[in-house]
Amino acid sequence: MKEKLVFGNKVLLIFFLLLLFLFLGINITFAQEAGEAKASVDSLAQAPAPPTNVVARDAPNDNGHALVVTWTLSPDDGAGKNNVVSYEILRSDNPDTGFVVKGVVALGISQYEDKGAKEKGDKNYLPSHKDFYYRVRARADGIFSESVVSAPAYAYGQWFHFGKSPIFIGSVIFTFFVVLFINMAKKGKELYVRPIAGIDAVDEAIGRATEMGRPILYIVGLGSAADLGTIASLTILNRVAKKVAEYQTPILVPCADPIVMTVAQESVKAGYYDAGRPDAYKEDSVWYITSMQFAYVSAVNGLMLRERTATNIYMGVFYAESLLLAETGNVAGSIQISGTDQVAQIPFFVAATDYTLIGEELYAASAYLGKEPLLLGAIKAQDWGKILIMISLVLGVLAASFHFDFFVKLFQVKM
Amino acid sequence: MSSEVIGIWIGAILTLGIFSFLYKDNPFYKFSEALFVGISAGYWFVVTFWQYFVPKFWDNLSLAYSELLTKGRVDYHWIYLVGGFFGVLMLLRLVPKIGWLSRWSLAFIVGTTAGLQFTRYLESNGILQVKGTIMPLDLTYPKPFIAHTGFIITDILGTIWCNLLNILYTYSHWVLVVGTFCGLIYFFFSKEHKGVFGGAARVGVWFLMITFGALFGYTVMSRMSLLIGRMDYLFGIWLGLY
Amino acid sequence: MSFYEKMMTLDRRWVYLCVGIAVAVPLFVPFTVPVSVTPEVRSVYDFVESLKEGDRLFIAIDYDPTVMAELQPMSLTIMRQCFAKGVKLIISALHQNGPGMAEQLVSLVSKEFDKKSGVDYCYLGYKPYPGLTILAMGQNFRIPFPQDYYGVSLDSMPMMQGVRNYDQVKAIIAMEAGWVADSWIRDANGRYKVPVALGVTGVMAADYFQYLPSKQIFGLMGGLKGAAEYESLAKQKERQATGRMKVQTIAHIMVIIFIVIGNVGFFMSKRKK
Amino acid sequence: MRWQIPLLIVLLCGVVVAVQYFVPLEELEFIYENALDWIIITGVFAMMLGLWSLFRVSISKVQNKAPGWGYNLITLAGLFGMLFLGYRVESLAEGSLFMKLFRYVYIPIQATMFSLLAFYVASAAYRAFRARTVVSTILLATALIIMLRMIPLGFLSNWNQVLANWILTVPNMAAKRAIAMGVGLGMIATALKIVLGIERAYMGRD
Repeated sequence: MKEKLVFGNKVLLIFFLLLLFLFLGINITFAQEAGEAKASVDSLAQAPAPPTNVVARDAPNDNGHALVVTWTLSPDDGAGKNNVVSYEILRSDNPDTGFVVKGVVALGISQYEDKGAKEKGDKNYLPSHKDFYYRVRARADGIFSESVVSAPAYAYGQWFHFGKSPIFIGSVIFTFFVVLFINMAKKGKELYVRPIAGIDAVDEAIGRATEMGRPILYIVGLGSAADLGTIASLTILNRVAKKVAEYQTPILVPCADPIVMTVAQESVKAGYYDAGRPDAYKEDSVWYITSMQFAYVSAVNGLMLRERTATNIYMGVFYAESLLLAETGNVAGSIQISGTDQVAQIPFFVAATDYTLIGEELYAASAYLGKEPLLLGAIKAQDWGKILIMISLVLGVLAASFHFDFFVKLFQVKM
Repeated sequence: MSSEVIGIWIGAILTLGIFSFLYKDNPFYKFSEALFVGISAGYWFVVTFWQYFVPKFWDNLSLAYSELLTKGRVDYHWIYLVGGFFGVLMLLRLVPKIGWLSRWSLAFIVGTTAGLQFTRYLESNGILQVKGTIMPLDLTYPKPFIAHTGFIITDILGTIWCNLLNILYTYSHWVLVVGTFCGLIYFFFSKEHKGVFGGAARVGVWFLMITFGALFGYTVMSRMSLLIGRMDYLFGIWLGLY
Repeated sequence: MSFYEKMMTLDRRWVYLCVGIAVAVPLFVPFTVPVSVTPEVRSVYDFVESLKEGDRLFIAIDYDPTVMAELQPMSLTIMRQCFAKGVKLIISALHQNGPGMAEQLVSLVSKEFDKKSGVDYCYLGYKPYPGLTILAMGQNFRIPFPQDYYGVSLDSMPMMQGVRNYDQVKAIIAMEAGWVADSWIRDANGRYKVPVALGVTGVMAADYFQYLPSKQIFGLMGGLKGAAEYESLAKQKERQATGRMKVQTIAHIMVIIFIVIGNVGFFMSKRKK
Repeated sequence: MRWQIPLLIVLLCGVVVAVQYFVPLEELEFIYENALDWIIITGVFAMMLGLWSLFRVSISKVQNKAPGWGYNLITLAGLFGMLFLGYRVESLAEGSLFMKLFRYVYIPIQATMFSLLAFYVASAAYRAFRARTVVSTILLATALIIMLRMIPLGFLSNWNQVLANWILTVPNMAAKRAIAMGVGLGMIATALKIVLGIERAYMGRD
């Protein structure tokens, strides 16, 4: 197989540039003239003054099934008679009749997002491109007064979610880093990556298992193929399988997810293939037990003691079972190497295994073990991502200390 | 004897079977384990079949089919066939000659989730964490409750201790920012941990260790609660001792 | 192998055995472990103790059965303490899955003390939008709750005569499993200036200490430990949390003892070399 | 063909889903939501592969009379027993034999496996928490401070509580953030490598 990118980097850059233009080219402003809201005074004596200036407009950054209603607070909200408790928002598709309460907000709030369902069958369905009218009620203790009807407004979908701009910019920058460093790696530039203790131990541990003539146990964790930690683990498994094939040591990979099992089979098979011993691969060395957490653990624990595995490697996504596995491996006297991106489980791996890859080290390991320039390029991109984060932190903290809050706003994500 | 009583007895015996593993691996444990694996795999398959496969795949397709029969129109529910298509490709693994077609399914699952996770984690683990850490380096963090709680400050030791806690709380924002920064340096792979850089990475490790110790200590309580629950089952529900 | 080296390399089965004993034995042997009472729990207790007959207290039961083990003992103890003193209670349950559980609790305790609904206590029940409900009650309890949980009009209740809003209750003690706690602090205390104390789950406790020094809450009970502290102050007969806490304390002591044994062995055998 | 098509699928799926995150249009949302359903359906099909694997490994042990083959027989009995009892949707209702097996066999074993952690937490703490180096001393000290909260020490408990709260809200938070950012970078780099077709060990070789 040729190690060649199927799609050139230039194509990708152009693609992202196009997206960027799309994002800049869209006109975002859309406002509607507010209908003149006249205060209609309720006949009851204690009623609060009604809210005024009721304006409805399309909700931004959505799929076109929501409207935003704003109003000016009743003069009796927190002042005047000071008896407003809440506001009720009413909607109708007819300016004269058929108004129904769609939502309630507390006093002091002058905005409401009327979010409808997008499914036609839903009773809360709010169609796109259809005019709606709004009224807002100020409610006091057992009594209320209503604003005049707003001007019509309709909902429609947007082409870009501007609230997510920081994430968009972040992804463009990071993608640029990855493409850049991978290109540099392809051109043959040496990329230095510092030694990581847990990763170097993998070789040694495989060697020990070979000397003892006992199998190696590799646990991919409880994650599914949708978890990136599991994918990283499967890449590590590929490199481990290659070494294992070279040393001719048996490897056992019990799995807790059928899809992960099939991927693990491919991964191990590929390792044997890379080592030039495709015929030594045994299909039954990667098998499925069960997807239920503790049943899986009970079986693996039994396996460790009965097969007397010399080396246990735990890489990927782990939950409460981490310590159950690691302690049993300890009882069996195996050398244990672990790595997970689950913060809550790292302490138990640190306490009970010989080496632990902490968080990002798991992802670095998948590239580092193979020493493939393309994958090492990604580690460089991660480091540049960190540099960028650290610069933002320093600048942001300084700005915040001098009370310039614009910097925090750069990172403001609105959903 | 009611089925409930039999059930409790079975549960209790199996509970003891699992506990016996603490002493050493033995046939009693092996039996419980084998049964556990079989039952859990079967249970999981049945539940997934009825709760996902039937409503998501079967029901949607039969709806599409009945629409076709009764109204003669092709409605969008046929789109669920795509899922079935990838599913069947997956099963082709069992046929060695065309087993490579299952790669399409893997490609679909891994590709889709990679695209999904890319933006999700960029937001939750990147942008939002940075935003959370950007804070003014002022000293207004809520002070400890020494004044509030009426600590007895009678001796020198007490005074020192109170002042120490006060300092810790006063510089909370500094510690947070420095800790996050040094932690990031620890995860830096392009440079060896030497000199000033190595020193910062070392501080980062200290912070990591504080977190791991705290998490470990914090978890002990919930793990003990689990054991108390099992003891309740054995002594209370099964033997009825209290 | 020297004695100290043995201390370092105890067979794990001894550890298991000791943990098993530490958890099992306290379940049978009646003894008490002293609970050191923190000031934030004591201030809740002192406040409730200072109430006089006929005073009104508001109790919010905003949790569901999943966190009963931690929060129910607090609710139970405080309600008993109040009923014993003749304090009248107004009780709400603003967690979606909580009202049924809260009703059971209320009827259990009221039967014990032979208290009557509408005379000695008023169980309001549940309304959606907790934040809004809390604000509205600041104006008048009757806005969100014209009737109580059982459908009886608030106006017809003897104990609710002249009781309009938070102004007529001495304080709010809220048992919380989530963000509604913020609403009590921000809306009830912040806007209507009624004293608020919280009982929260163990995991939440650390987040709410910050409201103590600013007096936004006048007391805080955190998790099983907070409940056990309150029970030890109230000295009632039934102490659910204390029983559990006792086991936890012994188990934690056991773990710490083993850590100490390991370290003593480590240092002493190092010194010998 | 064997390589181009899967890599094209990866690229297409990855880009469409990532773009969908930024483009709230209904049409893209529709594709996205369906794609999630397709993954679930594919997963259910894959389940049969899992069961086949478990079945084959167990049955080959029974056939070869491998050591402990009797236990494999028990596993198979449990598996097929559950499959047989769960043949109709009513089996999932409370009170069926299927649910009774779940309740009286599965639940107790599951809870007991989980509770073994109480023992393991103690033995791991005993073995690992030694004040060998500065780093391991820090680990030991914080664990002790947090655990001591549960033990009555008179007025010392109050001080310890204040210190523990600080540890949980300040340094703990700092390190968690650093880990989260690192993991996030690793994850998005992995996702990119997958979508760009650089990372493809998961697809095996020919």
